[in-house]
Formats: sequence, C-alpha cells, structure tokens
Amino acid sequence: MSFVPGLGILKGLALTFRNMLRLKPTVQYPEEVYPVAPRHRGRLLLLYDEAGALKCETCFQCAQACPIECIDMGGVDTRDRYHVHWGPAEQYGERREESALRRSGRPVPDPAATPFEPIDTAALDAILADEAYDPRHMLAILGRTQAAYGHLPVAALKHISHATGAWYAEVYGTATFYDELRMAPAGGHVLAVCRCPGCTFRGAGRILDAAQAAASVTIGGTSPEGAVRLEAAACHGDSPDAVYVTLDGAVQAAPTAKGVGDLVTRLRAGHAPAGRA
Amino acid sequence: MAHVADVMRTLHDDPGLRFELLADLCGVDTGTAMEVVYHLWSAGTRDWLRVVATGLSREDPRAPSVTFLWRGAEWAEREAYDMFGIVFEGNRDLRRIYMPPDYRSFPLRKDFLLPDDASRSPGEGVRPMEAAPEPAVLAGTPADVRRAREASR
Amino acid sequence: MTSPETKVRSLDDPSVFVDTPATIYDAIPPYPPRTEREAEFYTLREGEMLINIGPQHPSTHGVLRVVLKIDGERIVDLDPVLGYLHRGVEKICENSDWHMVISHCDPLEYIASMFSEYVPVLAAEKLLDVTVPRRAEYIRVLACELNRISSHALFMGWLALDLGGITPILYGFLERDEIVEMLAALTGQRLLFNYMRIGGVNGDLNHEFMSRLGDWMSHALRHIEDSMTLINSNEIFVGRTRGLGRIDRQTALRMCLSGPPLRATGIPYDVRRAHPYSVYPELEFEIPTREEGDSYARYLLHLDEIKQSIHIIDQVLHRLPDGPVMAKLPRLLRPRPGRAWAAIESPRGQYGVYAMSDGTDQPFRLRIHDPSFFNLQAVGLLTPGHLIADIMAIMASLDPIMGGVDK
Amino acid sequence: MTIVSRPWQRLSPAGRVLLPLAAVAGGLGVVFLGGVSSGILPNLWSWVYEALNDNVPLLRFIVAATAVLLFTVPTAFVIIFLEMKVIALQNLRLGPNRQGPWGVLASTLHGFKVLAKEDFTPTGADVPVFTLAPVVVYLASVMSFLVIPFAPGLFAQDMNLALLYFFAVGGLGVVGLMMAGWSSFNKYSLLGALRAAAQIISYEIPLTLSVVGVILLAGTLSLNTIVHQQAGTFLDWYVFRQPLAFVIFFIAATAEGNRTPFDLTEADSEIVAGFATEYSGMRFGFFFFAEYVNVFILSALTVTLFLGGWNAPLDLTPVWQALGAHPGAIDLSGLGVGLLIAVLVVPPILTVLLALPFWMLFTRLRFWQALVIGFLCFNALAGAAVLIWAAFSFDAVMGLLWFLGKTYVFVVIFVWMRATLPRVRIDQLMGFAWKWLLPASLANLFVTALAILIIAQVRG
Repeated sequence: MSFVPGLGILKGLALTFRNMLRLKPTVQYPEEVYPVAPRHRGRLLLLYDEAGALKCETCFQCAQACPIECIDMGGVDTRDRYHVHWGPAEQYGERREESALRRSGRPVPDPAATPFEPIDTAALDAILADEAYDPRHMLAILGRTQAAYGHLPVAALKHISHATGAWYAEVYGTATFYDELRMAPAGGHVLAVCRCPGCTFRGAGRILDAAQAAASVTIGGTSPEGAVRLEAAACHGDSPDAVYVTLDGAVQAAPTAKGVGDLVTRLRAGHAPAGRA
Repeated sequence: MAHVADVMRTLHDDPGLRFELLADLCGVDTGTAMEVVYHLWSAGTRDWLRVVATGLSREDPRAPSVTFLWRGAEWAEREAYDMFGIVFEGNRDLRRIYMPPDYRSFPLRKDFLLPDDASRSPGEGVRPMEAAPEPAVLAGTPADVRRAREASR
Repeated sequence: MTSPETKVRSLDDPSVFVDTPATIYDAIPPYPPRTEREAEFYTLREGEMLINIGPQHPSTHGVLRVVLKIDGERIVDLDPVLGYLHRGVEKICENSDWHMVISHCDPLEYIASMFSEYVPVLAAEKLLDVTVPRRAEYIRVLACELNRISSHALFMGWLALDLGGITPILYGFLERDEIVEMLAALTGQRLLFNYMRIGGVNGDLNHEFMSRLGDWMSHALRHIEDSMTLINSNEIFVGRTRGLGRIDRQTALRMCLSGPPLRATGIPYDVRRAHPYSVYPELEFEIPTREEGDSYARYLLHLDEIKQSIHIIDQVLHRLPDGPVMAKLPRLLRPRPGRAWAAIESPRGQYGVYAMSDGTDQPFRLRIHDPSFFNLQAVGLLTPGHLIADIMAIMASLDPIMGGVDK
Repeated sequence: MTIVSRPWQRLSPAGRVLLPLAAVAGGLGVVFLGGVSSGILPNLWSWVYEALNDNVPLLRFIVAATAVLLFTVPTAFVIIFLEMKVIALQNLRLGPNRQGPWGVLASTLHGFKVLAKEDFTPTGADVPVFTLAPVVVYLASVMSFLVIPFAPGLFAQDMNLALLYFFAVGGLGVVGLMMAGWSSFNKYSLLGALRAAAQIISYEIPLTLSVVGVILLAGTLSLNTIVHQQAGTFLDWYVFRQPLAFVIFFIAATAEGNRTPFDLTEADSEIVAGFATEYSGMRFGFFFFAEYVNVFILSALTVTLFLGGWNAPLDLTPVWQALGAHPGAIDLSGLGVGLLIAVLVVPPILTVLLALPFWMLFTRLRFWQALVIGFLCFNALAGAAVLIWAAFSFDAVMGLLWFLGKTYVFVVIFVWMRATLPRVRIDQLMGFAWKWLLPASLANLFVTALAILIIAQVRG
C-alpha cells in the first residue's frame, strides 16, 4: 500500500502496458501441438499387427501389472476355453463381486452377478489349509484341486485367488500353462501319453501321432464326438521298457502305435471293452 | 453417551490439556455398533488425540453435539447424520448436507445396499417426505425413518 | 411459496417449473422446515428477500449454491447448500483396493491433487508400518511444494477475478502452467497426477522435469511478485479486501478453520510443524502468520507461503539423496487391523484421512477430512453484515474447492 | 432470388442487360407520361422542392440523425474489437486472430452472431417494457452524438445549449436500464438496475460541476464554440487551465459509462450480468452497442472539452500550404436539399446500380452477394469522393483525423483500465462520488470563478 494515492493503480497500469508488448506464450493448437510427456498415461489401446490381427492374446500380464486394476480384459481366452473378465468394478457384475469382496467376507448386493457355477469349496479349503495358503505352492494346489474336482472350475480358481492372495491372472496363467491341468470336465475316456525323453526314444512320438490321427484332435483336446480325450501323462521314469500310456488311468502294457490307433478308433466307435488294449 | 460432552469440555478447557483444535469429527459404522470419532490437537502436547465414542446402537444412534465448543463441528455432525443417521443432540441445524432433502437411507452404513438406493433415487416423483406433515421424520433416527417408510408404503 | 393445491413434485424434477406459476421461483423450499434453523432462515422479515447464488454462478468455485437473505445490498444471513458434486468417495473407497483409493481420492482437491492422494497413502503406510525410502520422501515433498505454489498462484488470480480484475488470473495461470507442465513431465499427467504410491512414488525424477524445474526456479519468485504488483498495492483491491471478513483467533478455532485462514489470525498451526509427517523436520522454513484475520491478510499470507515453498524446494534440490523411490511391498496389501489418522498441510489447510482396516486389502472405513469443507463453513459467520459484492471476496479468500467440499 | 435467377440463365447476356433496362424505362415512362398528362408530376415535384427548401434545418437534422445512426454501428464494432484485442494482449493472450487479419472481423462476426441468436423473453417478464428497454438505452446514447463536433463544419447540430442537451440526453439511459432491470423479472437484474440508477445519478453531479469551470472560461454552452476557443497550440487547451476538472470529469465519465472499475451494473462476478442477465440476441446486442457507443461519446466529449477537439496540437497551416492544400472549410448545410438526396437517396441507388452488372454478368452470384459487391464499390467511390473533397477542404479532413485520433486514445485508455483494475464496491463508489469528487469539483468551480473575476479586475 503506497502513501501516494493512485500510485498502486499507476504501477498496475504500467505492468499491463509492459505485458502488452511482451511475447505471448500462447500455443496455437491445431498448428503447433504441445509435446506430450513421455510418462503420459492416456487411453488404453489394443494394438493390431500388420495383418490386422489383434496382438493381445489375453495373457493378463497388463492387468496384472496395473496397480489400480483399471485395466479390463474380457472375452475368450486363446484356447477358446471359456469367458474371462478382469476389469473395473463398475462394468462387470463378476468384477464388482471380485472388487467389493475380494478376500473379505462382506456381503455385496448383487447375487445375480456370478457368471460361473459356484462349487462346494470344503475340499478346496482343506487343500488350501494343507498348503498353508501359499501361492508358491500353486502347482500343487491346482493339481490336488483337479484331483479333487476332476477339473479346475472357475469358482475354484477364484477361490484360490481369494485365499492365497495370488492375482487371478497368476492362477489362471498357471492353470492354462500345464497340459495336465484342464479347465473343463474330461469327456469320455482319457488317453494319456507320456512325452518324456525316454518314452520318446521308445516311440511315444509315433504313438502320439497315431492317437492324434485316430482321434483327429491334437493333444490336450477331446475328439469331436467327445469319446476320447488326449492328454499328456508323466511317467516319472517308472515305465523302463515301454511307452507310458494310460487309458482312464490304467497303464497300457506294451502299447504300439497301431494298437493305440485301433484302440482310439474303437473307443470312438463306441464299443470299447474297458481295460483291454 | 452424555459424558462425551463432559470429556470434550474437560479436554478443551482444562489448562493442562487445552485441546482447542478439533482436527476431525466423523462417524463410523462397525457393523455391530455406531461410533463417533473425534480427533483433537493441542498446542501444549503438539500431538493428536483420538476420542472414540463407541457403542451407539445402530437402531437409534444418539450422541451429544460438540457445537457448544466448536461451532465448526456443525457441518461435520450434519455429514455424520447424513451418512450414518447419527443424531447429535444439541446441534441446531441437523439436516442432510449432501443427499437431497427427501433421501431416506444412510449411505455409509454397512447395511446400505445399492439397489435400495436406486429404487428411491431422486426425481422419482412425489415422495412421502413431502406428503409427511411433520418434519420430525426427516430429522429422525434410522428407526423413525424406517417406520415412516413402512407407513408410507 | 407454493399454494397448498399446487402439486409439489421432486426437487430435482426439471418439469416442476413449467406449469407452476412464476412465483415458484422463490428460493423457499417446497417442504416443511426440518430444523428450527431452517425455519428461522426461510422466514422473511420486512424488506428482506432471498436470492440464489449458484449452483451456476461465475464466482462460486465449483457447483455451490448459496441462498442469500439480503436486505437491499446488505446480507442478513446465508445458507450454503452443498451436495451438487457429491460422489460418495468414502463409500467407493470402502469397496476398492488400497491401491485404488489413491486414484479415487485424486480428484477430490483437483487444484492440488498431489495432496489429496498423499494422505490416504500416508494412512496406509502408517497401518502397514512401511518405511518409505528417503529419496521417495524428498520427491514427495518436492512435488507437494510445487503443487502448493501452483495452487496458490491460481488462488490469487481467483481472488482478483472475483473482485472484477480479469488479468491476474491469467498471470497466475502462467505460473501454474509452467509448474503443471513440469509435474506432467514427472508424473505423466497435468491435473490428476496419481503419482503417490503406498511405499513410495510412481517414478524417479527424470531429466525433463529437472531441466524445467531449473528454468522455472531461476525466475519463479521474480515473475510471481511482478504479476502480483498488479493487485498487491492496488488501492481498489486493498480497499476492498482490507478489514473484510475479519475473524479473531478464538472464533477461528471454534470454527475449526485451518490453513491460511487460521494462520492469518496469528495461530501458527501448520501440520508440517505441528505434527511433522515427512522429511519436513529436516528442512528449515517458517510458518508465515499475520495478525489481522481479514481477506487481505489471507491474500498476503499466500504470497509468503509461496516464498517459503520456493525455499523448501531449494533445500530439497540440494539434499536429494540417492536410492530407490519405492519400498519393497507385496502387490496385495493387507494392513494390520487397526486405525490410523494421517494429516498433511494442503494449500487449503489440514487435509486428513482417518482409515480403519479390518485386515483385508480394503479399507473398512476411510474418512476424508477436507479443509475446504470446514473453511467454507466460516462463510456463514463472516459474511452477514457485508454487501453482496463481498461474499465473493470472502469466499475466494477462504478458497474452497467444491470437489473436496462435496467429496 | 433463385426463382428469378433461373429464367436469367435462359436469357442471352444481351437480353440480360436489355431486359431490366427496358423494364425500368417502361416503368419510368408510364409514370412520367401519366404524371405529365395529368399535371400531377410537375406540381408534386415543385411542391416537394419548396417544402424541403423552406426548412433546411429540419432536413439537416434528418440527414445528421441518419448519418449518426449509420456511424454508431461501425464505431461500436471498432471499439469492441479494440477491447477484445487490447485486453487480450495485456493479459498475455493473443486475442482474436482467426477472423480476418489480426482478427479485425471478430467483432463484426460477433454482431452477426448476436443477430442470429434466439431472442427469448423470460416467463413473468413485463413484455412491452422488456422489449422497449434496449431501444431506449441505445437511442439515448445515439442522441448524444448529435452535438459532438467532428471537424470544422462537420457536426450534426450546433446547439447553443449543447452541453445541457448532452447531459439531459445522457441521463435518459438510466431510464432504459431501470426498465430493463424491472421488466426482466430477475433479482439480479433488479439489483443491477438499482445500482445503475444510484451510480449514474450520483455521478451526474460531479460530471456536470466539473464542466461548469470550462463553461465559465468559454462563456458558452455550445461545443462548437468551445472547440473554436481552444484553437491555436496545445497550450490553449482547457486541460492546462482546468487540470482538476479534467481528472474529475474523466473519473466521473468512467462511472457514467459503467466502465471498470465502476462497472457495478453488470458486475459479472457478483450479479451475473446485472440488468442484462435475461437479455439475449439482438436485444442484448443493443445494450452492448450502447455501452461502447457511450465509451466513444465520453471520450469524444473529453477531447472536445479539454483537449481542443479537432484542433491540431500545433498550427500546421504553413505545412499544408507548402504541401499545396488550400485551407478553408465548406459548410455542408449550404447544400440544402442536395444534402438530403446525397445522404438518403444516393447510397442505395448507387449500390443497386453498381450491383446490377455483377448480378447480370455472373449468374453464380446470389443477389445479396451482388449487393455486397455493389456496396463495396460504392464505398470505394465514396472514399474517392471524400479525398477529392479533401483536396479543396483540407482541414476538415485533418480535423476529423485529429479528433478521431485523440478520441481513440481515450478509448484505449478506457480499455486499458478495464484490463488492469478490479471493481470497487457500491458503498465505496458512492462515498467516492459524494465525499471526494463533489467537494473537489465545487472547489474547482469556486477557484475558477475567483480567478476569472481577479483577471477581469486586473485587466481593468
């Protein structure tokens, strides 16, 4: 506050006059674009390759890395197994149920938002308690869960994620990586072929080819009419002399490619004397 | 709960304590009971002090107002009433502060359900609140509000 | 008032004004008064009239509605009506992860969102007993002080704008734009930074930020003081703000004021010193206070705080230690069951969060204490007796951010 | 026009030229023959001629009013553009820079936009008053134009009560503001109108009293005479004899024109837009124009009273003579009826005549486009005519230039103040008027009268 009345006003006038002659910091937008900061986080985009195919293969790694879970992934996974969602609570009832209740037993008012069948988690809880809820025992947990339930239901995966605190993406990735873990109940007979080096030397490859040709699916799949399901077995070295092939868990003695092919054909034809090769 | 007021007055006036600055006032719903949590600050101890008034019934939560010490607590108490339905006796302006005047549930309670909210969203038409002759329903406890709700149905 | 046979509809029903007589434009609500205070306010004495400031008004910062009861030009009483911007952030936070709380609290104080995202992080760290790396602490202080300066620069422009001067806000925006650009280089965003993380910060300092900061520090104080000579000594400005909305210490304490409005009355209450929360104990700076508690004192106080903040930034740049910027934490945070109260000094005052954890990875209750909420309350005490033109000056000098007031 | 222009395209170019000429000639011939044969035409013409010749002052007034009315719109556009640009530059913005070079067309386009906007009346408004208010405000400011001398011999009306007329008419604007504020059924508008009434009425007093000193010195109320008495060098201007009166007058004029820092009537941050809150479209445009016309008028009056009006700061006659220009003004009022024809009849006819060939030869053009071209050509012709006129009446043009130059300096000062200063409060405003300006102007008046007496005594 100056003692000369009006001096402050004159100062202000002088300042505005000086600024009238100054260079203006305006950025004329359409002509000149302001550089965007390298760390700028904008809208998420899915990239397409030059062939026009979507590059995203639903590996969930981005959703796993997002600290605030703002990334939503939905759709069918790469093996056309079933529908998965991973995203903000506002968009998917399933996700909201995830978000509102993850690992805390509070009720959330949309029971309708459960797109997968609930299961009786008693056995699973026992398994988890036995494994000390340790996400590092994920493979064992999943294996025992499949042994208990016959396959890995989505509800079981989510429950494991809830209980162990492992991200759903981890559980799901583990479950889809190993061939012997299956997400769908096994249809009909299960023909498992070991592919360890020993068995391969003894001709597991030929047997597998014959089986695949006969079942007209690749390993891990079920034959079209659902009679036979090809899977990978693990012999753990206890079949020193022959290829380790199991039919519904029963070890086949001295299998040959032709025999296994015929077996599969007969199984698919529908008249299969059980337990015989 | 009346001795909350005495505790606060002592904390505020005692020359040894002089907790003169009300840092925060908020309501809490623990799922089983209601709480009112005060945070104070004193220039003497130069530290926070948390006063928790526990064990308010969820049906009829009532707590004494501290507006006679801190007039600035008025809006905080209004907010606690708006969000939890805690009635502060002695607050002369205990209305809803965020929600519309005819809103009839208390959003931050644990038993608050979203569909419950949507079915009575504003703009729905004539609300029993406006038909109600007595304003007592509005400045009521959750029990009163529930009773008025059934009466209006 | 509506006649009894008029069918009273919902307050939010837009069609309510169409077929009703023009007298329904009166601000008196169409429902019976709920409290004696409301009844007393909405009964008009001789020569009084009600007038609505807002919800859409040039000088209510945000969507605020103030019902004024005026007698001619003089304000008899007023009744602020909040809630136009209410999002229920506390409820959303209860239903979301500790990490998500950051981004939900970010837009609360959108002028200085670095603070509103710092507090929940601080509370979560108290519950988790994390030790944040010192470099991260220093970077937090740096970012917060920069954001404080940008917020204060905007405040001065706003005050002048509400007093009718159209130029200072653009000068304030110049400073704010430089700071915001350098913060964008640091955090990636210009307005809602989303930079704080539980246990550290999102990223380390980069070269662009440091170079921008160096350029700015070289001329910051000079520029700000230059642009503020426009109103600092302007007789009209001083004559309008001096002695306006004066409040004394006891009343300020009873009104639960904090920040500049409280310090303008002479009470040196600044959380950075009253209850130090970061590396502030290691930095030296004063808490500027003023004795008169009027709008002009609040305005000058902001200028002093800008100088102190520049001083702090200078020290931080000289003492910045090396090391990581993020503590080693699991991706999934399950704090111990318990309660924590964390408060920091935001540009508008003490910004607090009261967090309760039940051992899950979501806050059981997250109470957000926003200083704007409590400072805005003082308008009802300061304004009566002044003229209509003064409510703008008082409100602008209290500087509420409606995003934080309405949560 | 499309309906007409389709048959045009079937005609040959010759036909396009000949057909309208034939039509016009036929029409004129019919009128002429009928008129002459019935003897009406000569009598009518002579009667009209006599009637107009008998009262040339009335003619002159009509002409002047028309000219002034036509002059206000471009003035308002120029000042609005100045305000936009200067304020923008002073807040370190660029301002209008897309419409035309340096955005000079911005204000004009704003005018068109305002014309095109919806013009609604709020529920509960007093419709006739609401509709009339902008007209009253605009007319009040336009009527003040009539007494301002632009150049030697170039003024609308030389009243001997010019100043009195000026203040009387200027006071009319308040009526319009009150009408607007009352009729638009809005509390903000009402507050703005009451503020306007209180402010303008209380600032009329120092405004008038500060001028009385000048009147004492000049001994007349006629602005023309006042300007003539300030002829010579700039030392003869009244600003050096009445500095205090000049300051008071400028401040009071700022308040009178509702300019910052006294723009309480449309204080956008307090009462949203004051009396103009409920106005939209061209009604608001009238208020807007009136404000800026007021700015021009107040600057012009300041220049006329204190800065020598159209007088050059130094006597430049020898320079002009060296340049071969012949001083000496012509009195436009001598033209009599010709002036009426020149101003009222010639422009439209010339415009249409100049537009016709374009319209006929370029069938792409709509008729209004052709009219625009014709209008531009007419302006070019008019400018050439003005230059020719300047050749034999030089100092009229120079006076006009000096006058406009000084006036626009003051306009820019008004804008500059608006960019810089915040707004005063209503009580400060009134206190300033009654506690400071009024005593100061009274003291100035007293000192001036005393000085005149003493000087008269000394000179014997």
